[in-house]
Amino acid sequence: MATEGKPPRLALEGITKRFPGVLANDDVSFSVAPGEIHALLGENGAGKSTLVKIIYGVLQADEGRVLWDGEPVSIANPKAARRLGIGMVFQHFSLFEAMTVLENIALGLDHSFSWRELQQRVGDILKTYDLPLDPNREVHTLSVGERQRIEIVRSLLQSPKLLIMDEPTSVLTPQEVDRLFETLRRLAAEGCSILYISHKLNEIQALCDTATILRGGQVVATCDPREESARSMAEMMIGASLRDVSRKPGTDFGPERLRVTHLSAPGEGPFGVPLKDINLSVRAGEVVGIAGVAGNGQNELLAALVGEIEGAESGNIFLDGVPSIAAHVGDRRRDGMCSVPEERNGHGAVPACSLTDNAVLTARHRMELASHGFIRYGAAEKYAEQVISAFDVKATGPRAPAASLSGGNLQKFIMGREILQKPDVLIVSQPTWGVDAGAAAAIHQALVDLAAAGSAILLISQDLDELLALCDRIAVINGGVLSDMLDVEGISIERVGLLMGGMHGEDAAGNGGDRGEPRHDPLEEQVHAA
Amino acid sequence: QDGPLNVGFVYVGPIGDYGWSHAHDEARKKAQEHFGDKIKTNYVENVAEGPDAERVIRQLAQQGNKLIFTTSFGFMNPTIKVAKQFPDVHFEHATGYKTADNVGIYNARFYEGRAVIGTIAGMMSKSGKAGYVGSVPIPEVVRGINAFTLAAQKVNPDFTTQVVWVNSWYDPAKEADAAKALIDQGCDIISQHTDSPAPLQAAEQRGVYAFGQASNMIDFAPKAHLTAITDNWGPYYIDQIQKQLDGEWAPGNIWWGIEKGLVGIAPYNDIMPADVKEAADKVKNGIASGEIHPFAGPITDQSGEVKVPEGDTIPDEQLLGLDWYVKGVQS
Amino acid sequence: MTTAILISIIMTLVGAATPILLAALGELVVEKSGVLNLGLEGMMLIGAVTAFGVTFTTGSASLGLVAAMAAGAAASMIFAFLTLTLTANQVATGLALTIFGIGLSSLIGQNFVGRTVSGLEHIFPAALADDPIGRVVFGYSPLVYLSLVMTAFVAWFLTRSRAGLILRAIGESDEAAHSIGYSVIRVRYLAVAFGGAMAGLGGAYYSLVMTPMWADRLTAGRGWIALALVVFASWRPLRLLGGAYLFGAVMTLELHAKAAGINIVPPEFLAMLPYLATIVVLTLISIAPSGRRNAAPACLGKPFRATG
Amino acid sequence: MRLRLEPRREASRAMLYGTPVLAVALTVLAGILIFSLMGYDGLAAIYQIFVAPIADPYRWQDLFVKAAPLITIALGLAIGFRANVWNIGAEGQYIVGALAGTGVALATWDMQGYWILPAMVAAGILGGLLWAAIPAFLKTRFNVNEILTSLMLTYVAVQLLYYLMRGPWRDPEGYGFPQTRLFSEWQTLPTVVQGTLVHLGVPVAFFLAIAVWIVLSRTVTGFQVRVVGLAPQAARYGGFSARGTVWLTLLTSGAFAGLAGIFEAAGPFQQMTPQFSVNYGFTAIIVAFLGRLHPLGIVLAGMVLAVSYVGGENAQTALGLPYAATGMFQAMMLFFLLAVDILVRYRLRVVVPADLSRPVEARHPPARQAETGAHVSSTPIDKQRESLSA
Ligand SMILES: Nc1ncnc2c1ncn2[C@@H]1O[C@H](COP(=O)(O)OP(=O)(O)OP(=O)(O)O)[C@@H](O)[C@H]1O
Ligand SMILES: Nc1ncnc2c1ncn2[C@@H]1O[C@H](COP(=O)(O)OP(=O)(O)OP(=O)(O)O)[C@@H](O)[C@H]1O
Ligand SMILES: [Mg+2]
Ligand SMILES: [Mg+2]
Repeated sequence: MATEGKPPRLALEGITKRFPGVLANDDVSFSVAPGEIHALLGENGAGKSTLVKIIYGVLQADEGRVLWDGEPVSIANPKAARRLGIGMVFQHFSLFEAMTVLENIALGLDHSFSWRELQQRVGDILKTYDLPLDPNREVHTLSVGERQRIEIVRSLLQSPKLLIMDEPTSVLTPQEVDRLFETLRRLAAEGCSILYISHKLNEIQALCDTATILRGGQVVATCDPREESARSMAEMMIGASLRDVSRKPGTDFGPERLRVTHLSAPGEGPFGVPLKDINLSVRAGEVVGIAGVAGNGQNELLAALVGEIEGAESGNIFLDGVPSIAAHVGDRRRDGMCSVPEERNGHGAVPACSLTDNAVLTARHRMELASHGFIRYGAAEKYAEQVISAFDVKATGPRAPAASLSGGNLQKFIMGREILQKPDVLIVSQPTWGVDAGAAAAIHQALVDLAAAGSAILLISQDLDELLALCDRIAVINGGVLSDMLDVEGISIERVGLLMGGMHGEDAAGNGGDRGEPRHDPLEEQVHAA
Repeated sequence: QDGPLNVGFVYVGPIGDYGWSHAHDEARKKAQEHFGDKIKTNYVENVAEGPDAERVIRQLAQQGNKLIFTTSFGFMNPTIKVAKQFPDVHFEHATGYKTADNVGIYNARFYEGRAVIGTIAGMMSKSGKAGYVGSVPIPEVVRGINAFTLAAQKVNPDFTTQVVWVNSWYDPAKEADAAKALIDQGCDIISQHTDSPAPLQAAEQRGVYAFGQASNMIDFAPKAHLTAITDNWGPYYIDQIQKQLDGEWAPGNIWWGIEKGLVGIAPYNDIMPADVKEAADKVKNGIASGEIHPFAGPITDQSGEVKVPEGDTIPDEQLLGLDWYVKGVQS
Repeated sequence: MTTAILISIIMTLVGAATPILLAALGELVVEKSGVLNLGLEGMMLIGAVTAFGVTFTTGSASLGLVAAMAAGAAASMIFAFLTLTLTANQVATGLALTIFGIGLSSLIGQNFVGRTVSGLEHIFPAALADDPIGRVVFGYSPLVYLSLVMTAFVAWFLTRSRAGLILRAIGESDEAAHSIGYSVIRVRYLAVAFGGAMAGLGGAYYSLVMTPMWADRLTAGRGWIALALVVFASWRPLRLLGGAYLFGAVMTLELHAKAAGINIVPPEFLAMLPYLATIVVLTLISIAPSGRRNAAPACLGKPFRATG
Repeated sequence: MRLRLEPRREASRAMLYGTPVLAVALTVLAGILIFSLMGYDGLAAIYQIFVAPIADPYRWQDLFVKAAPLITIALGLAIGFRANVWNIGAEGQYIVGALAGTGVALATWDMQGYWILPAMVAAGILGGLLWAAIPAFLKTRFNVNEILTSLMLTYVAVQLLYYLMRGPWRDPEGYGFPQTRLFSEWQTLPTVVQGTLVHLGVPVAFFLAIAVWIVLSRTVTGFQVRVVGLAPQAARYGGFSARGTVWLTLLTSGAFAGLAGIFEAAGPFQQMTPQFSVNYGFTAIIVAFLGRLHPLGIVLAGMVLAVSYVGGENAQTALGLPYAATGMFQAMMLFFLLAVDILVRYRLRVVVPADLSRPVEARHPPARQAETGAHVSSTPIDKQRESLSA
């Protein structure tokens, strides 16, 4: 796309960024031409957000440099970025709930202005780009799509030369997505470059001129998305760590251990996705996978199944045939349901506490680490030690604080803590996120062994490779709705990818097609609001 | 005798309150000055009434203070308790009623001073209505209100006193607001039984007369301040310390007033007409000589019932527990 | 009740309300930025003693006022450094600041006990305040007019100015404000300094206007009422003005009633009223579904540390 | 070049124990300096404040009696603070607890029996608990900020105390002074060490410290409090309810404050007076922080504060140091502690700001080249495709 002779609008050279224990960006270089719509692709944690935050001045790179119109620049803060003409729409919006749309827009601007003038200009932009938004509403009353429009208007007011969008569509309805794309195309036509982050490959194909693919913080490929298939790009994202998991495809499953019927639950937090009428069942010895792009209701599903929603869920959950929707977290655990959430720090484990304490956190019911209200620290420490040795956790011992473990080792500890409790049902979410290949293999093996021993496993993951290697059946979650189950044997990856991208109807004849856009059914929304 | 006599003082407030504790500390300084290096005075300020007081008193006793003045009613029980443990230490408790072999009590007949300023108020007030900023309705304060009113009624039989309780000994802002409220309601002279100069200042701002409390407060209200009842503990402290030095200390129960100089009247403001000064002096001297008793009958209470017939006076025992108001007091 | 008495009552309650209003205005701005400074009483005392001391030494009450603001702001910087830079607990630090202020003011004030100053000059010619109506309009201390101007200013600042918008945004979501490039810590420092200066001014009202003198603990706990007032007003400047006069009325009407010979409810129950009303208001704004605008700033009292 | 604070991965144990010592040391140094500047003998002042009360065995009883209510209240508060529940209204709970117990005492003043004192204590606990139940209810039901409600309720409690003392509960034989009768012998707390003032509340405070220590460190409840405070989401995952924790901690701290209140009334005071409120509830907040929210730390901190009170009185009589100076001194001690506290969670670093627009090669030429090379070769796209389809 680069216009011949002209320097690229933005060029990155060797950008590296480290967080304690994580190399988030590793020597990243690429460039974006004026008027180009450039996609940034990668799995969760690949470093996309970190990279664009560096471009926008929110974070500072440890190494590398940024060139703007061919000139090296130092972007000390977002203000400096905006001065250059860089606008950004965040993945997690930086909006102020108790303030009006107009106030929120004003906050994103660097110059003083008169309210009247601002109102005028916002009105113009809303009209020009055909964006429906009431400037005087307070943000907490707005839908997610409307909130995003605030961010877009904020950026457009600065007449940006580069607009960064971090997963702008992950929370939008298809209609909203269409509208957004129109806006973006118009902007690009006006010469504005766009750096576009998304997991939805079909969108990227529809919108972008170029795609840079990140994995583990590194650039692994640059391609023209229109010449690639969704599948080929997914392969590039997922990467090539071959896993030798010894799994014999089983057919002799035991009785149904987990059955979920008509489960609905509210979304958690402002960006949560409500669950709508989830039905599934897992038999003893079976591994069932839930695929889907992060942020489509996975967290809510895990919370609702485990009981963390504290009574806000409806429908029913049967554990070995016993209804347990009303049971508390602890009771469900005692009855044999264990779980591993996707976030390790602060959810799956208490970073400031020792591993022994973290063993007590969830294993006290089944492993009898507490009796008569007292914690049996001896037993707890022994259990923690057992987990450490069985799962080869690299730690100084059971008294090491969870925070001192590397991500992969903490994940192994958490997995081990749950698995050694011999749960009847294990629900795990993103078990190998940010975990190196060796640790991932160990975790996978443990899951397989657990299933072989007769447990039922529900595996929520974004990693298709992982799902395909481990699962007997797979369903895709999208927008809080679960697709029908697909047998892994003879599954079409393309189809799963499309389902993940939200394209239920097109080629998935008869299978989930009627669930194409369930969240726009007003009747259904009313039912769940009630 | 080796070294100076150690004398201890316990104050309920900070010496910077410019009221009760301040007056006691001024007296302590006078005594120190008087005796020079024959004595050494030690004080602890801001002592909360209750267990803290007991600790501080005991500490002073233990540190070798042979005579200890505890200067607030709330120190009574702690003083008695500590006195039991230190039989050879002498204690003087102000304003209480419990004594022991080594505990004397002392108090001042402030109501005598109230009678003097009541006389002035009765003559200086045009409306015949005085405002009285009261702290807490304990007998000490009730006596003052009654004496003030009775004296004023001697010169103006229709004289009334309007009391506003601020329920605090020391809250300048509230005292000032109370004084303002009284002035707003038509009182043209203000008396107070609280510790700060705030009511005086309010009177000065609003252009009415007022009286100082505990010490001469003329600096705070040069125009409003007619005179003040001053607490002169100095003579008593010097007296008792002298007795202690001479080995003659014995537990007493004194209730001194104008005659002994414990209660003083600050210099009159020049704006007071001569006849008022004269009348005030007459009452002052009459009280000092015993000719005049502020609580001489006939006295009727608020309901109009005659409490003290002509020719009688209220005896001291009853004065100590006085809990009713004379006619003309509105509270 | 005659007009004259009514006017006097109004003037007394305005007088009682003004120092609380001044201090609460400052605290309002501080809390709007997401910081809870419980050291109000301490800063007011430091302001009061400084105002008196400087006025007494230099003879200039205006200088005293400026010094009081500077001293209040300086005291607040101890709080700011501990809580903002070192992310110490705001509750504990605020309480410590109050203890500190009581001690420091008493120490400084030792030399000023029993002294007096002439206080603050009125700004309007006395002739204007001659008749009752004139008095109720022109008869106040300059600080009363200043408190009104400051109320208007704070109201304008918070709702109309860009800086106020940023300040509110930081109190609502420090993370979001940081991510779009505002310096959370710097803005909070400024807010806390402003709060300190206003608390100093409120304190100065006691030592220069209400009772032109210094005595220990001159403010007698009014700082806590000011704190309650901010909550009572649900963090809105104009309500703060109304609330201050309401609290002023509660504090002085009892005295007026008694001065008029009317005994209403026990005074202790009246004294509880501001605090009880504050709890009720706080509960109501938490219940009200549309109460977002009235609610406490979302980040109130939470420490913030920039990442990255 | 400037100083920068960097978060530590785990709290530093050395600093955890080291910082209180450092804070006290800094306070002592600053105290010597300030008192000397004020024209007093700085060293002697510090000696009087910090050493004299400990050096004199006769003073120990005072230290214990003064520290007991502070420790008792602070223990309760610390439980809440650990769970991020900010009860700062302990003063009110302390007063209402004492009032409830006094109510029992006044109702039974002409009775005899061993049951009276326990009944008073039970009423005291219940009073404090109920006063704390108000913010707990408002917090769990309507999500009302407990900092503000508990603070406001303190001033309501103070006025309630005044009302009862001046009105209904005034001693009918007390010359109109606003205070209750003295409690009878059946209503006063026994002393536990003959010939001293050390009353039952002192061993109870120490016993409670040990009990709280055990509960916090050994029981599931203590674990719950800790986890809810450190990581609320993990707590929920572990099966602990946030609401239940708010109730638990507020009621516990209220009960402790109420207990301290009735002990103080039935012990050192032996009656109820309007001067009962001496800010123990607020000072206890400081004690809790000085003690690092750890029961044993709180015992120590309570003793340190008691020492500073008693020592402050020493300094007044011995050196004429004004009372105000002691208050300032205590505040300073807390300031220093809060300031050095950061070293537990952060380390101090000297940093040289990097210039980002400068080409990186200039800084790390050899390392960069090597790394870049390695990455290129390790991520050939074709290889990944193969593996995926395999
Ligand atoms: N800030 C820190 N404070 C203390 N220890 C640290 C810190 N950073 C890293 N470590 C230690 O260094 C080791 C490596 O940590 P790191 O998170 O980099 O591992 P990793 O290579 O990413 O491993 P994994 O692939 O399992 O995530 C850990 O064992 C950890 O204890
Ligand atoms: N402030 C931070 N402190 C420590 N680690 C961080 C921080 N921010 C991000 N990381 C880590 O850096 C890595 C890259 O994160 P980043 O948010 O850039 O990923 P991403 O590609 O945007 O992922 P997603 O698709 O989930 O948005 C992750 O391992 C993440 O945990
Ligand atoms: Mg991201
Ligand atoms: Mg890692």
